[in-house]
Amino acid sequence: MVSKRFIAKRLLLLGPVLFGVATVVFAILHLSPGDPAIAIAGERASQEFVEQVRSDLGLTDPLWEQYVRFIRDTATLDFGESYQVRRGTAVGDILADRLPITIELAVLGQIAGLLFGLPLGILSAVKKDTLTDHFSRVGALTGISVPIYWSGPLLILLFAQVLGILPTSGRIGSTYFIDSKTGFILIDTLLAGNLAAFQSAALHLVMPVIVLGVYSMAFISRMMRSSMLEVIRQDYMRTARAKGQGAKTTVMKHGLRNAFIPVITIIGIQFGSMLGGSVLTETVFEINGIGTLLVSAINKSDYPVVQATVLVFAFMYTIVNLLVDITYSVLDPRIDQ
Amino acid sequence: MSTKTHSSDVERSIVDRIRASPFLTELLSNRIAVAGLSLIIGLFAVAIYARLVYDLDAIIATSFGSNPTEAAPSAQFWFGTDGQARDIFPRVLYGAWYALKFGTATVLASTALGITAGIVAAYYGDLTDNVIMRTMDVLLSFPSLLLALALVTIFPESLGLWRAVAALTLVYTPRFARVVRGAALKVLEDEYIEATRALGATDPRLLIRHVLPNCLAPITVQSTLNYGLAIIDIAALSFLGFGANPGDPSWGMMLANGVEKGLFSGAWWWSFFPGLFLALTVLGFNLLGDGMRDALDPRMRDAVD
Amino acid sequence: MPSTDSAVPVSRSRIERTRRLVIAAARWVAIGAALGAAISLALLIVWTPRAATDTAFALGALVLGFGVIAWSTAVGLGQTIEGMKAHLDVSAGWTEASAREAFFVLSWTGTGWVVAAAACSILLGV
Amino acid sequence: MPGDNNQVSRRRFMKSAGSATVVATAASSVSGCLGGNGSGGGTLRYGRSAHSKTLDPQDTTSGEVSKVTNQIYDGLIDFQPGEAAITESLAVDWSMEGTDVTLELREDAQFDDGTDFTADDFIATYRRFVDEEYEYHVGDLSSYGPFTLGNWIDSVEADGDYMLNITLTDPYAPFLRNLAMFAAVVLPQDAIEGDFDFATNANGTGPFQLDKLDNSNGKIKLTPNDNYWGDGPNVDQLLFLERGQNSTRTQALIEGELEIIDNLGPNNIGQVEDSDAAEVQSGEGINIGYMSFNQSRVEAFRDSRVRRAISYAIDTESIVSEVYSGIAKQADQPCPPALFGHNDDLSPYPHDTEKAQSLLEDAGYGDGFSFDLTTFQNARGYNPAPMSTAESIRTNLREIGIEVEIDDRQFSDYLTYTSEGKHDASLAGWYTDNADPDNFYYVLLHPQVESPEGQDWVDWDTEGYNTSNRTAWANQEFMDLIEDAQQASDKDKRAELYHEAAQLAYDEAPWVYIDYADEIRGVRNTVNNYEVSAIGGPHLHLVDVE
Repeated sequence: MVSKRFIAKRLLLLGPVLFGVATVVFAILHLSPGDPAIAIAGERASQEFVEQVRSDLGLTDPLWEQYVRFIRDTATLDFGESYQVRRGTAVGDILADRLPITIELAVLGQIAGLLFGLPLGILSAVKKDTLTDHFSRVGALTGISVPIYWSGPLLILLFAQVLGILPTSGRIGSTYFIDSKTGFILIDTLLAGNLAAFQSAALHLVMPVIVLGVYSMAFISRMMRSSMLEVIRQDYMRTARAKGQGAKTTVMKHGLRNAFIPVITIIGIQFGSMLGGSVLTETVFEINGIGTLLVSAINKSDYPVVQATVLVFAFMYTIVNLLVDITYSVLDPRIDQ
Repeated sequence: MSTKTHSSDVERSIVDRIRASPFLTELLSNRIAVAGLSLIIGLFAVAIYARLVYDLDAIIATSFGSNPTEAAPSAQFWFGTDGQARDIFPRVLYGAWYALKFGTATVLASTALGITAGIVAAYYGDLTDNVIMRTMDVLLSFPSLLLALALVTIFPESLGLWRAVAALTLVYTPRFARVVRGAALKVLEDEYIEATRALGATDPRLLIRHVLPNCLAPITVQSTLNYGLAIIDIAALSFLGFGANPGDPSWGMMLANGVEKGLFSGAWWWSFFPGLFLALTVLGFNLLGDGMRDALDPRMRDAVD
Repeated sequence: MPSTDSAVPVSRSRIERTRRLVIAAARWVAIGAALGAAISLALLIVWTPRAATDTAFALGALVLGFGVIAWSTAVGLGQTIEGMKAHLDVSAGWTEASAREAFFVLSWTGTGWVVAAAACSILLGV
Repeated sequence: MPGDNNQVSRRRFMKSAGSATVVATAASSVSGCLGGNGSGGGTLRYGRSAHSKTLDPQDTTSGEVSKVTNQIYDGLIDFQPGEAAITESLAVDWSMEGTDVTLELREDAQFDDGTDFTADDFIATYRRFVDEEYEYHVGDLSSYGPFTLGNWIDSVEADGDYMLNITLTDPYAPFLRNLAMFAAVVLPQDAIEGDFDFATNANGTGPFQLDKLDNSNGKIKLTPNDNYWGDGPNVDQLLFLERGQNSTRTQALIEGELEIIDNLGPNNIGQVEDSDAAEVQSGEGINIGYMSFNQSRVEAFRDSRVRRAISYAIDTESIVSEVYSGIAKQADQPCPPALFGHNDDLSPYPHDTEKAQSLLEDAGYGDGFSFDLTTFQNARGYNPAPMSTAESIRTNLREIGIEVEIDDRQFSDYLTYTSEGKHDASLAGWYTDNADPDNFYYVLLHPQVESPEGQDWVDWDTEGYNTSNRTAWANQEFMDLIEDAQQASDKDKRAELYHEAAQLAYDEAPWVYIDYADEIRGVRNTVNNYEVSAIGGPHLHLVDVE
């Protein structure tokens, strides 16, 4: 089982991890071209005004001074103010708005992926080399081969424009103004007791979740299949079969638990690509999550937002991996922490 | 023993080896891999055909006046025309050449870097090994598209698609480095190398000569899978605005333009055909890669009776 | 080579170990500082002092940040990554101790580097 | 023929759009999407490409922000709906003599919170915007501060509660128009000097007041201001909704999720036209799209024959009719036709490859040359398809032996690059700030430094150079005309000077004049009294929804 000490150690290490990530992001941003001052000042600004903005932002200081200031502020959880997105607003507030949106999407996508990917992988393994197997494997491979930015718009065309049964984009119908308590729209609409709004939000989530889910389903079913095959191959399974139990029971009883273990690791890694995938999904479906925030901030050289967003990604990623490790050790007591 | 016999012996042994090669037989009996292979062969054929037959400048040039704008597919324009009145068909075919060109560049560059890193790590061992390989591990632990997005900003915009190639090369290198290092370590453990080493032959070229043949198969699988990934990721970066130049017959660019400008106003063909070719290409590489992995992995072969 | 072996409870050897660590760290900081200064000066040939020292600093920060991330990942995720790699069929002889050592080097080199670049920037009166 | 094929595609589309509308209506009635109309009120939903970054009119130059703040705040002066002319708002009468401006203010205006509007509110507004001595100075957030008021105003005095005396530093003809700009709207003194967050909150004398601001979904809800002094509003609520992509925004309009949309691309026009539920409304824009020759960088561009050759070679007619689908007019001079500074006697350079070739030969460039054309990637109002424009230019210029390399950039990077003068040539454009010809001629073509003896261009790095002039053109004759027109108070005199300047700019061709884009909106049939405004507005308080 997982010791408290193990968890504490891992949480403590978050500090250095985030320090490192912050440093790397800072370095990359300042190595890349792009001038936030001019982006802020706009096309009408005079040269002096741009200079003025540049010095107001502290961009005229030597880089090491900017770095020291940045690390000091970040250490006190002060991410500064955005240059572009609602300038003057703390980046922390913006992230608090945007983060739940992406988490909601990624979690639902992951759940959808698991729901379809696991059975598909098991089926494929049990019926290895049959037509079912070929179909599900090719299906899974097709799932990761079709780009989200092609399948997404085609889905919109079909379900929103031609059939008209699903909304095109966004998160909720335009007339609903739901107070953001948790930031998760499904929960907020329920808390507000507004079922019509909940329905609208749920309908808006269908297509993005499908698109993300297909992507993760493909990975999960592939992993599940090979993991399952390996377990089936193992000696004790042969022994179990020799003892005369039905093949099906054998598979279920002995196989599943062992086969799940590597798949759980995959979920951790997958969460990362879900976040990556959410950048594209959010762009296609016009969802103001953290992915679209990051892309627009990169385009506008909005340093504080890029820095904070990447830190948040790193934080989530580390935490998810910690959770995966805990689950892992619960499932597989052989691993001694 | 005459020379003749000797050479025919060699010939026979090569043929035998190919016949007996469990990898190739396995691969060719794997329907999924064969399907992938046919798709890719088709792609290469299309790419070469397009490269030989079409003139790039003519494909990029706008054709107002001579062609209709946004015309639906017809006998004259098989895939229709786009907003610049360009015939989409040759553009999509040429896109295959682009995909292969930039995909190949990405895969070759990351393979080369990966081989170098892997061999250097294995050869020098100790600290060098650790620094290189752990760096690779860390790079590997970032979501690849996000990492590419961060890296792509470092390169100047004027590089166009090469910018995406450069970023993705860095993203993919670790995968190759790991494979190569593993194989290299095995070779280093070989008694033969021990012996040559004892004789004072510490030339890294020696290592390359022995390591490369050994890890050719895993490198090929990795390259195949990364080929597909590279093509789809280059297109994704173009879609997000970090890539191709306007008018370039790159599938990602055509797709982005077609979705943005044509898809919902009825001109579905503008984005549909580039998207279809992109998806089929990536599918081809994924099918082949998957089949190869199966064929390579002895554990999978006798899994279930 | 600095040892980062952690299971030595005797206080005498702990002092000894700390001493060795500090010496090793100092060495890598010195090497990093040399690198940082050299790169700052090299870039001066083509760029203004400001651009040269800024770029040198950013490159050093890249090394430092990378080293720290990797060090903490190695310390914290050692076992996980090992397990993961075994299952993902890419196992490559990971050991926590060696990884820590590698990133010990990177981190301290990076530290020396950024400090040297900052010092150059001050000396050049940027 | 192109037209025929367009027809086919549009008809095909009509079919699917028709069925979509039916189902969408059914779906929305299920989820209760449609606002209740009937009791003279209803909901007006305005769809746009981007959400407001702030609600503070003094912290932005963004048109997206002004669309919303113009509903909540009033300026002293306003633009007439659909026209470039100015009209009364919080000021009911005014006069300008030399540097003295006197304004008589409205006595019946109140802010949302019920406090009365007085002259002191304007003074506080002015000081917050540009007076660094003022405790509540907003800081140098927007370059509009100096541009709108700061550069011109010497002092502002209140004469009682309802009279304002403004003294200018120099005679400046466009000044009253600056008072009508969105950035000069009046904020309440109490709020300025109190603890009021103008970025997320609002308190104005305008027809609407802020009800809800939802940044995570890009939505803003306004409700009528009961204290409003003028007519309207005629709806119960006004929503500003973000729909980033032109295609989905257009679709939402057709399906009845939005009443008005702006920023339509050329491809969306047909989509709206084919719909039974909505129509395209357009108005004459006050903007220009052009290609600038950077004379400081490229020697060939210093010869006006080369510039004219390129102007002849580029087929702007096709660009306007094909690339922009006819939502723009061909341009022929810096100032758009909506303004009095436009010279009607000029007509666009015709597409004439032979003439272009012979001009090039005269200039000694018969064998051609090559240059980079820097452009931004995403559509802007004056250039609905920048990449395609660049492609057309490349194709056209190849015909006369000039090789063009397209250098496309993200907008902010494009701005940095071109403002530093690193471009050979660039696609560029301008929307008016205050609908005065000065805003085109002086801002975009006057170098604002001395013209060197014997040449009509300046080095980009000249101290004080006006980098908004992306051409490095410094023609003394032109500069004199523009300076005189800026100071002259008589409108006819100004028009005459500008017409002369237009002729000169036409002959010398420092730009390739590409287009004046129309202002295009998609409007549902249920909307009445909506007028497309190229400047000011939108005047949504006059609109009603059936």
